[in-house]
Formats: sequence, C-alpha cells, structure tokens
Amino acid sequence: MTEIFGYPIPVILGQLMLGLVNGSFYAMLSLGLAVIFGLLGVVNFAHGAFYMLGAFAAYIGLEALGINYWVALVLSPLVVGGAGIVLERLFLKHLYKLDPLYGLLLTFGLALIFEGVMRYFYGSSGNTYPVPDALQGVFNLGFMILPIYRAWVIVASMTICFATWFIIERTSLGATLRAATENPRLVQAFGINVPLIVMLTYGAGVGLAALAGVLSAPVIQVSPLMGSSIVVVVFAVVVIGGMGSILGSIVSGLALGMIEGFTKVIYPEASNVVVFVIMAIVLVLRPAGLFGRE
Amino acid sequence: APNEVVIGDIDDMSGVYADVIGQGGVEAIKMAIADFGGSVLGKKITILTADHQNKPDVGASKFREWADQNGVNMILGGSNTGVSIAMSKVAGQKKVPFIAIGAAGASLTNEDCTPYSVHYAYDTTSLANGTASAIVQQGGKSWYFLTADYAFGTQLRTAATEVVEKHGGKSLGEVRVPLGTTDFSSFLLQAQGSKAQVLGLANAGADFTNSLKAAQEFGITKQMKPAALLAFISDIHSLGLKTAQGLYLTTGWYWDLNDATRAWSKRYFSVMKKEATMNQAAYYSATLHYLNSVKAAGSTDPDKVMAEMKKEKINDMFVKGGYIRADGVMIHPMYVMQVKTPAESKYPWDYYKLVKTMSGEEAFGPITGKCQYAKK
Amino acid sequence: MQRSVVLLYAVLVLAGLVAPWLDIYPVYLMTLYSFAIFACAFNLLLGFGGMLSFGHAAYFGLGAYTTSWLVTAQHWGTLPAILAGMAVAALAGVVIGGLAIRRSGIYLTMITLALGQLVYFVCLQAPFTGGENGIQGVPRGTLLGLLPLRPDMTMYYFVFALLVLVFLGIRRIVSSPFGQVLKAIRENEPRAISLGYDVNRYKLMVFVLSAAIAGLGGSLKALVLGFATLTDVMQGNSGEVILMTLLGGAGTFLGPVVGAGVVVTLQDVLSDRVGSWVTVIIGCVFVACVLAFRKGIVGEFLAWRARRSVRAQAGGSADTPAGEAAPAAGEAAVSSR
Amino acid sequence: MPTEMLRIEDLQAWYGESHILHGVNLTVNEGEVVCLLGRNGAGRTTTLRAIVGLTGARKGSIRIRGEEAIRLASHKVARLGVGYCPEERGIFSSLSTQENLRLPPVTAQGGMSVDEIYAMFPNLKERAASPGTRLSGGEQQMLAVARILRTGARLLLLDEISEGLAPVIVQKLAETIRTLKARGYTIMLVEQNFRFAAPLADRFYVMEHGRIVQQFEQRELADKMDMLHEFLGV
Amino acid sequence: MPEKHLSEEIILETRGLTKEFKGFVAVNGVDLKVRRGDIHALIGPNGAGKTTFFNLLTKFLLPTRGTILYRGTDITHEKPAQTARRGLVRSFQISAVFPHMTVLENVRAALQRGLGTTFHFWKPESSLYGLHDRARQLLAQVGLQDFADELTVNLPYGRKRALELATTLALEPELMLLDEPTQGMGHEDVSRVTQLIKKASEGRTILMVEHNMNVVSSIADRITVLQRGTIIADGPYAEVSKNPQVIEAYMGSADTELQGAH
Ligand SMILES: Nc1ncnc2c1ncn2[C@@H]1O[C@H](COP(=O)(O)OP(=O)(O)OP(=O)(O)O)[C@@H](O)[C@H]1O
Ligand SMILES: Nc1ncnc2c1ncn2[C@@H]1O[C@H](COP(=O)(O)OP(=O)(O)OP(=O)(O)O)[C@@H](O)[C@H]1O
Ligand SMILES: [Mg+2]
Ligand SMILES: [Mg+2]
Repeated sequence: MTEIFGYPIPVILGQLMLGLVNGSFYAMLSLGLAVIFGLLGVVNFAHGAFYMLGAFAAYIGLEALGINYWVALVLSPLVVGGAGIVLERLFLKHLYKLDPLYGLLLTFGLALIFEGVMRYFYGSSGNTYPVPDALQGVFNLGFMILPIYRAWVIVASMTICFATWFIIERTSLGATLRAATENPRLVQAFGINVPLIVMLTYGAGVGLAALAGVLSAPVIQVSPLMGSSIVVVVFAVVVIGGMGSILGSIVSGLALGMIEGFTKVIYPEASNVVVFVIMAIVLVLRPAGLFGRE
Repeated sequence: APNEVVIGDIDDMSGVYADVIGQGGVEAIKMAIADFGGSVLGKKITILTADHQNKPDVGASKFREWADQNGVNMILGGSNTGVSIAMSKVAGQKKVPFIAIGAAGASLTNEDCTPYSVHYAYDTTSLANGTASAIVQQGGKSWYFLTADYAFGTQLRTAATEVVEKHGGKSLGEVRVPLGTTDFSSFLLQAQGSKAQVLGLANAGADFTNSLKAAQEFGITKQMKPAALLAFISDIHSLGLKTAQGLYLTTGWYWDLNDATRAWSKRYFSVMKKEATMNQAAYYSATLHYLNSVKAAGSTDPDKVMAEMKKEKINDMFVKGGYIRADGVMIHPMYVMQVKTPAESKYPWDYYKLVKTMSGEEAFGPITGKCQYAKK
Repeated sequence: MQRSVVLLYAVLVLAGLVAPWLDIYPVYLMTLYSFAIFACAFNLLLGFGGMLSFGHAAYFGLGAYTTSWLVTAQHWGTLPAILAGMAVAALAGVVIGGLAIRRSGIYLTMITLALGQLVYFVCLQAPFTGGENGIQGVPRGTLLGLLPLRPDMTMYYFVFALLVLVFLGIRRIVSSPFGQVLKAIRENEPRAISLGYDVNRYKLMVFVLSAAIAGLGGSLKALVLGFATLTDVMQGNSGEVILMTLLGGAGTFLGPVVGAGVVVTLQDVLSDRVGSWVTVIIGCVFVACVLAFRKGIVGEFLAWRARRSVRAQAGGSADTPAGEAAPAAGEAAVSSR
Repeated sequence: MPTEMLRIEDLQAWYGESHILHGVNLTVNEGEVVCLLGRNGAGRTTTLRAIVGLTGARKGSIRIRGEEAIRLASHKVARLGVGYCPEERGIFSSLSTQENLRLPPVTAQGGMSVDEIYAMFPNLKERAASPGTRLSGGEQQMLAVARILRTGARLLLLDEISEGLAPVIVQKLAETIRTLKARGYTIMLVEQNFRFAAPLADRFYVMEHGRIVQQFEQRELADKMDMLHEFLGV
Repeated sequence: MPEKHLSEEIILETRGLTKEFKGFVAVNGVDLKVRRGDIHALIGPNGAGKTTFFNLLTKFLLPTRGTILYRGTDITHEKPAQTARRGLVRSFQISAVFPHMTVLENVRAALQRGLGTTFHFWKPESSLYGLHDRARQLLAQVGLQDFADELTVNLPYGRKRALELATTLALEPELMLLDEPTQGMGHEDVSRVTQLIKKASEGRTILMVEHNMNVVSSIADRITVLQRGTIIADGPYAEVSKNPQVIEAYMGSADTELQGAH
C-alpha cells in the first residue's frame, strides 16, 4: 500500500517530518511562554520578538563578527536573555501588582519596538543564515530527503524541552519555582530572593526563545517579522495545552506541528487555520486546555 | 504646487521587493531628472517617495493623499501587482498619470486598465512568452507551479500555463504559497509529489531565491528543472552563480547589453554599488519619457501629457524605438537569458548569456481588447 | 449629565460641523472618525464590559469586507450594505465571543487573538475578499438613493453623524438597565451570578454589540477610502485600537475618540517623515501608557479634576505614603476578574 | 538584662489605601514566648506580616537583634533569623510534603534536621510523598510549623496555629512550643484561642484598632481576666 | 407526617452528595434535609467541606455524585443563575458587594432582575428609578438608609456585610445560604447581624455556615455537624452540643461544651 486516503505515504510522512520540525519550535516557544507565565503571571507577547532577536543575534554575529553557529548557539540566548533581564528590571517588575493584562500590553509594545527597529536596519525581507558545515548534507529517509540540519533541530529541541521539564518538575530549584508560582510573597518571606528568581526566570524563558531563534535561523529566513507570525500560533498552542502547564506546552507544540503538516497534505488551504480550529474545539470541550488545571 | 512638477514614487522600500526597485528606483528617477536638467516648463521638478509596504491600502491612500493634497503630477511605482491595481484605480479617479513598473500583472493593461496608467518594463505575458516557451522547446513538457498567492503569482502562472500548453506541454498543478513565507520546504515537498519535469517558480524577489534554495536543500532540483518566471540580477547576485547557474530567465534589460547600457550603469553603480535591475533602469526611462512628453505638450495637464506619451517613440539607453500602446503597455524587446556558470563569468556581475531576443510584438503579443479604453 | 459635560459636547459637535471648512483634509477626518467609532466599540467591551479583546480587527475587517463586497460585486445600496456589514460583524461576535467568554482575563484575550488570526486567514483565502489585493475601488454610492456620497463633504457629514450617534448610543447602553448589570458583573462576577444573572449571556451581548459597532467602523472606513484589505483584519489593527482606547482612557466616554484622534494623526504625520519608525513610536507610546499613563488622557484629566475637588473639600490631608495611591478608575475597568 | 530579639516602634502599615496599623510598639526578648491578643481585625496578623514585609507600605521601626529591618526586602528579613508561619498556612499544592518541608532555605545554623522533624511529627514522614494540600488540616498546620524549624530561624512568628485543629493536635502543638522554648527559641504567638495561648506565653500584648492597648505578664493574668473579657469576650 | 407533605416540609434535600478533587473527597455522601422556615446551621472544623458543600448547592462546583432536590425538583445539573432564580440565593464568606457602585445601586442590581428589562440596552437608566423606593426600604431594614448614595468601597466592613444581606433579601429568596455571615466582625456587629438574620428568617429558610457558637446557639433551630465531608451529627442545638463525637471532632477537650473559638 502506498497511499492513505488517496494520499501517497511518502508525501504524508514527509510533511509530518517537516511538521515535527515546526512543532519543535512551537514546543520551545510555548515552553518559555509557559514558564514565564507561571512565575511572572505575564503573557509575554514579546516572546516572538525575542525569538526573532535570537536569530538576528546569530545572523549579526556571523556577518559582522564572524561568530560561528555553535558559539552563537550559546551566546545568542545569553545576550538576548540578558536583554530580557534588563527589560524585566526596567519595565515588567513595575507591573506585577497590576492586572496581568498590563503585562500583555507592555510586552506587545516592546514587540512592536523590536520589530520596528530591526525593520529599519534590515528591511522586512529575510536574510539567509547558512547551515553550519558540520550539519550539511542530507539523510535519505527513503520517503524523503531530510537535511541533517532539520534532524538536528528536532533532536536538540526535544533535549532542551526534556531538560526544562526535568528541572522544573524534579529538582529542588524547580520546587522553589513552583512554590513561587503559587505564592511568591510567602516564598520570599521564607528567605528566598524571589525577585532575583523571577528576573532570572524571565531571562531563561527569553533565552529559550532566542535559542529557538538560533536553531531556526538556518531553516527559515532571518526576518524582523518572523516572530510576530509565529507568536499567535504559539499562543494558541498554549491555550490548547493549558496555560502554565510545562508538559502541555511540549506535547501540544509537537503534536500541533505534525497536525499542521498533515493538513498540508489533505487540505492545504486549511493548514494556516487548523491550529486555531483545534483551539476552538478544545475550548468547547475542555476550557482549561488539554493539560490545564482549572 | 504651482511652481513645481511633482513626481511621486510609491514603492516597496523595505520589503521583499526592496532590492528590486526600492532606493535604486529613487536614484534612477534622480538621474533622469538631472539628465533632463532639473526643471521643465520653467518649473522645478521635485520627488516624493513613500513605502507602500506591499499593502494595497497604504499605496492607494498615499496616492489619493498626494493627488488631493500635494498636487502630484505623475506617480511611478508598483513592484507589487495588488498594490499597483489599487493605485491605478485611484489614478483613474484622480486623473493622475501612473506608470507601473515592477508589477508584472498584465491585468493592469487589461481588466484593470485606466486611461492614465502605463505599464513599463515587463508584464506576465512577456515573461511567460520568454522563459516558458524556451524551456518547453528544450523538452521540459510537464510543469508544476509554485505560485505566489496573490494577483501577480496567479497571473504569471496563468500566462505561463497558456504558453506551456500552446507549445505542447502540460501543467500538472500548482501549490499556492502565501506572501512572506519563510520556509518553503513543505510546499516544495508537494511539488515533488507531482513528479513533473519542470518546477515553475511563479514568484519573485526574496520568495524566488528562497524557494530555489530550499529546492536545492531538499534535493528537488535533482529531479525537477527549476524555471524562473521572474528573476532579477539582484536575485542572481544574492544566490551566487554556483546555485543559479544554468537557470533560464527573461529580462527586459541587462546592464551589459551594449555601450549605452554600460555607460549608464557605470554612473548608477558609482552611487548604488550594485548593478541596476531592469526595473531601476525602467524608472530612469519612464521618468525621462514623461518629462519629455510634458515638455512637448507644453503643459502638465494629464490628458495632454498622456496623449503625448503615447504618441512619441522612446529612445534612450533602456530601449530603442519603444512605444506605449493604446492600452498602456510599453512595447519593447525582451531577452531570454541563461545564467552563466562560475567558469563562464569573467568579471563582476557578468551573469547572463543571451539565448534569444524577442521583438516587442512577439513578447507582449497583440492587444487583447480587455481594456475598455483600448478596444481591438 | 453635568452641565459642563453637555457644554463640552456641544463645543465638540460644533467643531466637528465646521472642521471641513477649515482646510483640514476631509478624508483624514473621515478616517479618524471611522477609527473613533471602532475605538468606541472596543471601549464598550474593555472599559464597560471588562474584557480585553485582542482580535477586534476581525469585526472591523468583516464589516469593511462585507460592505465593500456588497456594493462592489452585488451593487447593493450604501445603507443596506452598511447594515449587512454590521450584521456579519455581529455574527462573528456571537461565534468568537461565545468561545472566548468560556475563559476570562488573559485567557480570553489570547483566545480572541487567536480567533482574530483565524478570521484573518479566512479573509486571506476566501474567494470574495480578493486575497492579498483586497477589494478595490469601492463606490460610496448614494444615501437612500437620494444623496450622492461621492463628494467628500456629504460623506463627511454622513460619517460625522454616525460617530455622534454611536457616541450617544454607547452612553445610553452603559447607563441602560443592561449596562447596570454589565457593571455589576465587571465589579464582582460571582456575586452577580448569585443574584441570578446568567453572566455569560450579558457578556456575549456586550461582545456582540461591540462587534457590530466595530463592523460599522470598518464599513465606513471602506466606503471613505474605497477599499477593504487585509490590513483591516490584521493583528496590528487590533493592537492599534487597543492603543487608541488605552491612550484616550479606557472606561471613559470621550477617551476612545481622543485616542483615535491622536493615533491616526500620529500615523498620518509620522509615516512620511520617519518611515518604519512609526511602529517603534507606536510601541513606545504603548509602553509609556502601560507604565506611566494607565488612565489615559481623558482618564488622567478626570482623575486630576477629581483630586482637585477632593482637595478643595478636605483641605488636602492624605496620610497614605506615596506609591500606594488609589487604584485608578481606568485600572479597575481593565481588570476583569 | 535580657537581650532584645525584636523591638517594634511606632509601626504603621497599610494594605493599599487602608491604614491598618497606627503605631504599634512592642518588644520581645530572646527566649521569650509572647502572645498577641485582640479582636478580629485588630491588626495582629497584620503586625506579623508587617514584620516580614508582607503588607503594603510600612512606616516606623522594626529592629531584629538590633538591626533595622523596616526597609529590607522580605527575604532579607527572613535571613535575619525570622520564621513566619502564616494564618492561612500557605502550603503549596504543587509541591509534595517533603518538598514543602525543604522549601525554606536554611538561613542559620542550629535548625532541626529533617529526621528530628519527622520524629516530632511522624505523620509528615508517613505522607512525605503526597502533595502538600492533600494533607488534612491538622497535618497541614504541622507542616507549616515544621517547615520553619528547619531553617535555623530563632524568632518564630506563629499566626493562629491552633485554629481549627482537633484538640489532640492542639495539645501536641502546645507541647512543641514548650520544647522550642526550652531550646531557646523566641516565639511570638497570635491566637484567638485564649485557652491554648494562656498557659504558654510569658507575656501578653492586647491590640485594638491597630494599636497596642495593654501589656501584662503571665503572673498578672488572673487579675486581667475582667479586662480581657471586656476586650475580647473571653 | 404524611408522605405527600414531605416536599412541602423539606425545602432542600441532598442525597449522597459527593465532591472529589482528584481523589481527595471533600464532601462525602452527604444526606441533608433542610426544613422550610428553619434557621439551619452547618458547623464543623476547618476543611470539613462546608464551603464546598455550599458551592455544590449553588452550582459553583459540580458534584461528583449525588443529587440536590429543591422543593422536590432535581436541580443538580442546573446552572448557577438558574438556581438563583428559583429562590435559592447565597452570600459569600468574603464580602461580596459591587465596590464601585453606590449602596443603592447595589441593591437595585438585585431588584432589577424582576423588571425583565436586563437585556434592554436601549432603555435609559431612569427606567430603573421606580425601584428606588423598594431599595431604600430594604436598606432601612439593615440600617443603611443613610448610606444610600455612598460609594460602597468606602463602607466599613460590617456595613458591607449588612449591605450584602440587604441585596440578598432583595431577591426575595425562599432559601438563603449564608457562609460565615459574622466572620470578621466586631462584637457589636456580630449581635446586630445575628438579629438581622433572625429578622430576615421570617417567612424564609436559612442555611448558614458559622463558626461563632454564640450566634449558632442563639438563633439556629437545627444544627448539622460536618467532619471530613460526612455528617456526624444532626439535630437541635441542645442535642447536638452534647454529642460526644461532636465534642471530640469540633470542640475537643470534653470538659467544655460546644463553644466557638470566640
Ligand atoms: N489584604 C488586605 N487588604 C485590605 N485589608 C486587609 C487585608 N488583610 C487584612 N485587612 C484588614 O486589616 C484589618 C486587620 O486585619 P488582621 O488580619 O491583621 O486582623 P487580626 O487581628 O489578625 O484578626 P483576625 O485574624 O482574627 O481576623 C482588618 O480590618 C482586615 O479587614
Ligand atoms: N478546588 C479544590 N481542589 C482541591 N481540594 C479542595 C478544593 N476546594 C476545597 N478543597 C479541599 O476540600 C476540603 C474542604 O474544604 P472547604 O473549603 O469546603 O472547607 P470548610 O469546611 O468550608 O472549611 P473552613 O471552615 O475553613 O471554611 C479541604 O480539605 C480543602 O483543601
Ligand atoms: Mg489574623
Ligand atoms: Mg469555608
């Protein structure tokens, strides 16, 4: 049998594979979003912008300073995460006592600023970031040619997602984070420097977005608009997974990437909207999201 | 502005087509004004520029505002067919001559034509007549298209399909790609599934270069022969000859065609540090032609100028003996080129070898009669 | 209404009536009014319904598309086409609102954002919207077959009249029996439930009203400028209407109008001069609003006036230390749980 | 001259706009058990929260072992050796019992070891792996107290720890407090349950409308019963 | 008592009402009958499940198992607002008022429902002025007549509770559920609210959660004691207060009689 529902299996498998690559980005981004939301109660609208900045940091590093991919993979999240920390100190920390909507609006404004600045300097068309030499080449999977780099993206992001999950759910640092999520002021009264943790968490979440940005740079065009186009999808992923649920973010990120890929085979016109349609269905059936606690 | 002749330029200054016209277009207009002497009918010639961001509404609003508020006399622009159609609607309403350049859609001189619009440089018909026929004649019979999902892509794909079928080939289908797509892999995988011989790239600018690169990454160019339905020298430059070699494309102008083009290009290059695309060269030609027509008409009255523009032949470094047909198409020769291999390329920007020259009539075909102001 | 407020309104209406005679570009004013209507609609939901929608462009855009398509392709009259635009927007409000009110607060916001994006993609692909090109060359038609709206002057007064109507209409909605229930829900939702109000139906109702009025804004914009395009349904448009409302003052009546005025003017003045910095400036205004200016222009003014009158009464004895000021009315309006 | 563990002078505190404490003055000496009495809403919880920095704005002076703490962030106050057990217990539902227990960082030497704590509250050992809020009310209360014993904090602020507990557990808590006192801990108790607090405390403060209105010692207790009756209805 | 009068006599009944939270059983098979006209008190230690039980009755939570009968009708699966419209109205453990509305508007918000114009977004506010007389009457009942135009946030705590009661009364409830109505009140307030409840109980039934035994003993006709989600005693005050199991579960040391912490 070479067909399922009249679609050639190689095509379906190929699209699922590509979907998994996209899903890896969704998972990493929604993971960072969930971590930040969990601790800061801020829906980080600028998450897409940080993803974009991560990719640009790698791109600029290569173009202007000759920094190679592997160094960028470490440096870019640090730089962008650092910038995130500065923003948290300057702006976000003034909003914790207010309605979470203000955090959303503030980060929306920040996203506009980043995007506008990068547009000014780099135009809105994309820039190409080369695939690192070590990851050049392809795997012939039989049903498709899979560039090694894309396979690397899947492996790398799954590793990172698992590591993040492990830290939060299984370590004492994670326990502190979870406690601070529930009642930050009390945790602070126990002698834990919660503002510091909050700041570092924001930095880490933002760094995660930047890391996803670096990973994505050789796959897609590095463009100022790359963040705003993905962030809304990631929001939908988070709503589907259940806001604040780490596992939910990872699982639904990957799954939705693959569902999107599958849709591209059977009904390409709907591939842009399938995530939103699933979100609507989930909302009707389980308003708290698949993994969410009410 | 009573003591000025105002030329407007509404274009993609920052988006996917910015390299194709953008600031280079502005520079070309300036060169034309300088060559003309800076004033016409005793009035100073000034330029307004705006970025339409590839949004039809932005282009149309800007056009309307300049017409209502700034007394603009002529507007150049385009790059994007959708935006150009929107602007030509306003041109018709406000009676401001509009020279569309870089927007390929042939509908600008057919269904969407107005008495005030002119289409310079190339259109989908001439592009398809060039590349598609050349490739089918070489044996590329079955095609699958990767189409930019808006007016330009659709028209280009339609025109190419007609040409392919006319020459005995067939189209196996298409996949429509949204504007601004950054990852073409899944669309290409679909194209690959079609098992066609030729991958028709009915897109332009960054979309074109990205899709070609992705096709290579996924080993698709090994099975399918890519055909650029619209490619510019800036695209070839950014792709590099190693990637682009052997590609067929159609162009209305090339910097290295003859002495006149080389001389002009030297001036252009000294400012912009890169060679001009056919669009940028056309900007120069169109501006000059408009100014000559104003001078000849002795007035900036749009109707008089339009009549003059359609009457006079165009002779400059862009074209010898070109003319604007009743429906607004500027008729001039088109060149089918093949991209050189790195070994063939002898000096910087030595990218093309001429495969075939098509006369203006051959390239643009007969008047269709779809334009209500220019019946057959 | 207080005397001073009535006086202020009279002055504003007068200004609106003479404005086109003062060499102000009427198309600019009409665009401004369309967005002011849009912002008023948005404010009805945020300021008086306590729900922050990040997908309001959907209703605006659907209004614009529907009206444009009906007058262009179906040759409908202007007024029926506007009403149909509102109806379609309202219908979208029923669907999106119905889903979104299943959650509250930021969840609601994220859901509206995502569903707004869904509408965007539908408009991108639906056959009648013209995809990337939009619907161009939309005629203004005539009012009831009598008054041609093609001249900017007639169109101006038509749009202005509708703005005034919307403004007064929203005032009425807010003070109506329905508005009272809405306020109660915003103030304390569990309590409103326990009083026997099926709060979701009221929330949905205000959602739909807001969507319909936003649709009106979109319809008018399309007629004024002659096109409906994807920009109308894009996320950026939803962001802008939030900014207008926030900047002017959420939960105040005049705020959205003032905010729309500032934002539209800003874009108009800046876009030629600074190009892509417009986005940056808008972003900065957003940040400034959220950090320092949460009540918005009108809200800050009202607060200032209230403070002055309190001080006049009490002789200025405030024993709360700085930094712990009273929660602002605007903030209360935004917070929804 | 006993050393002062805690000295509060003219402490004022707000929640948002509402002014709750209007100038509280009190001292607690090292090794003492002091009980804060008062009606509902008198401001006793607020006093404890103000010490650890959990109210809104604060004014006045809070000295812990002589060190001014009014401007310190609350985690720094904790590091001066203050352990706070909140009225609402504050057990974290996403943490297991053991994680809850280990959450507060050790800030000084001399805290109890986990084994010692388990020996004191065997129930907690038994339920170490289950989520904190699955414990019964009494167990949660034990956990809330036990949690701060690990940290080495020598000044314990205990808010209504006997509330809603079965008498057996209340008795056990009383024993615990005696043990802690014997070990030299300084304890400030806030109690509604006068019967529980009366035999434990060395000294009493009575609060009313955000001020201290009375102060007396254990031995004066009998004489003060009428006054307490009037103030507290006990 | 003849069988057919049972539903007349028993206004509210739960059968095997159970609520589990992820394996934890907060309310466990509660069979409770509330007689029409009674002031019925629900007591029990913290975490016994009283608030949860209330939330089940008013549909803020869905029961895991069991049924709720109100005047003989099964209302287990109705929506909260529907239940409220049947005349089963609750007050909250924390004060529940509309803070940025005036005291009068608070009461009016409750009265308004009766007009049937709550969706009329086109009617002016003046269409509600007819309710003001009744609202002032209700405010007078709880001693708030002088505060009618005050903004509610500015009221002291005790008055907010009084307002909440007036608002609840405006709904003409047949069965009122009060969750710790005297919590957070000073002594004077406590006795005033106790009297208020007593007065409000005329012609209606009241089910209340209360820790303050002075209140319970002075006004409750019947007491149910809940512990770990199950009923351990049920009956008149005098009877329940001597029940050794209650003494053990709630009061503890057997040397005292049933008495609150107050
Ligand atoms: N978070 C808060 N926001 C505003 N007011 C508060 C807050 N917490 C307490 N209050 C108010 O502060 C006053 C004092 O409260 P506090 O909790 O200190 O009283 P208490 O003496 O501990 O009484 P009890 O615990 O018996 O209720 C009360 O009037 C209370 O309503
Ligand atoms: N949403 C929930 N999820 C999990 N457990 C819950 C939830 N709500 C309540 N519980 C648990 O159910 C039990 C009963 O709680 P409830 O609030 O009904 O007690 P109560 O009798 O009203 O106590 P109190 O006298 O303190 O008000 C408690 O152990 C509580 O932890
Ligand atoms: Mg207390
Ligand atoms: Mg309770």
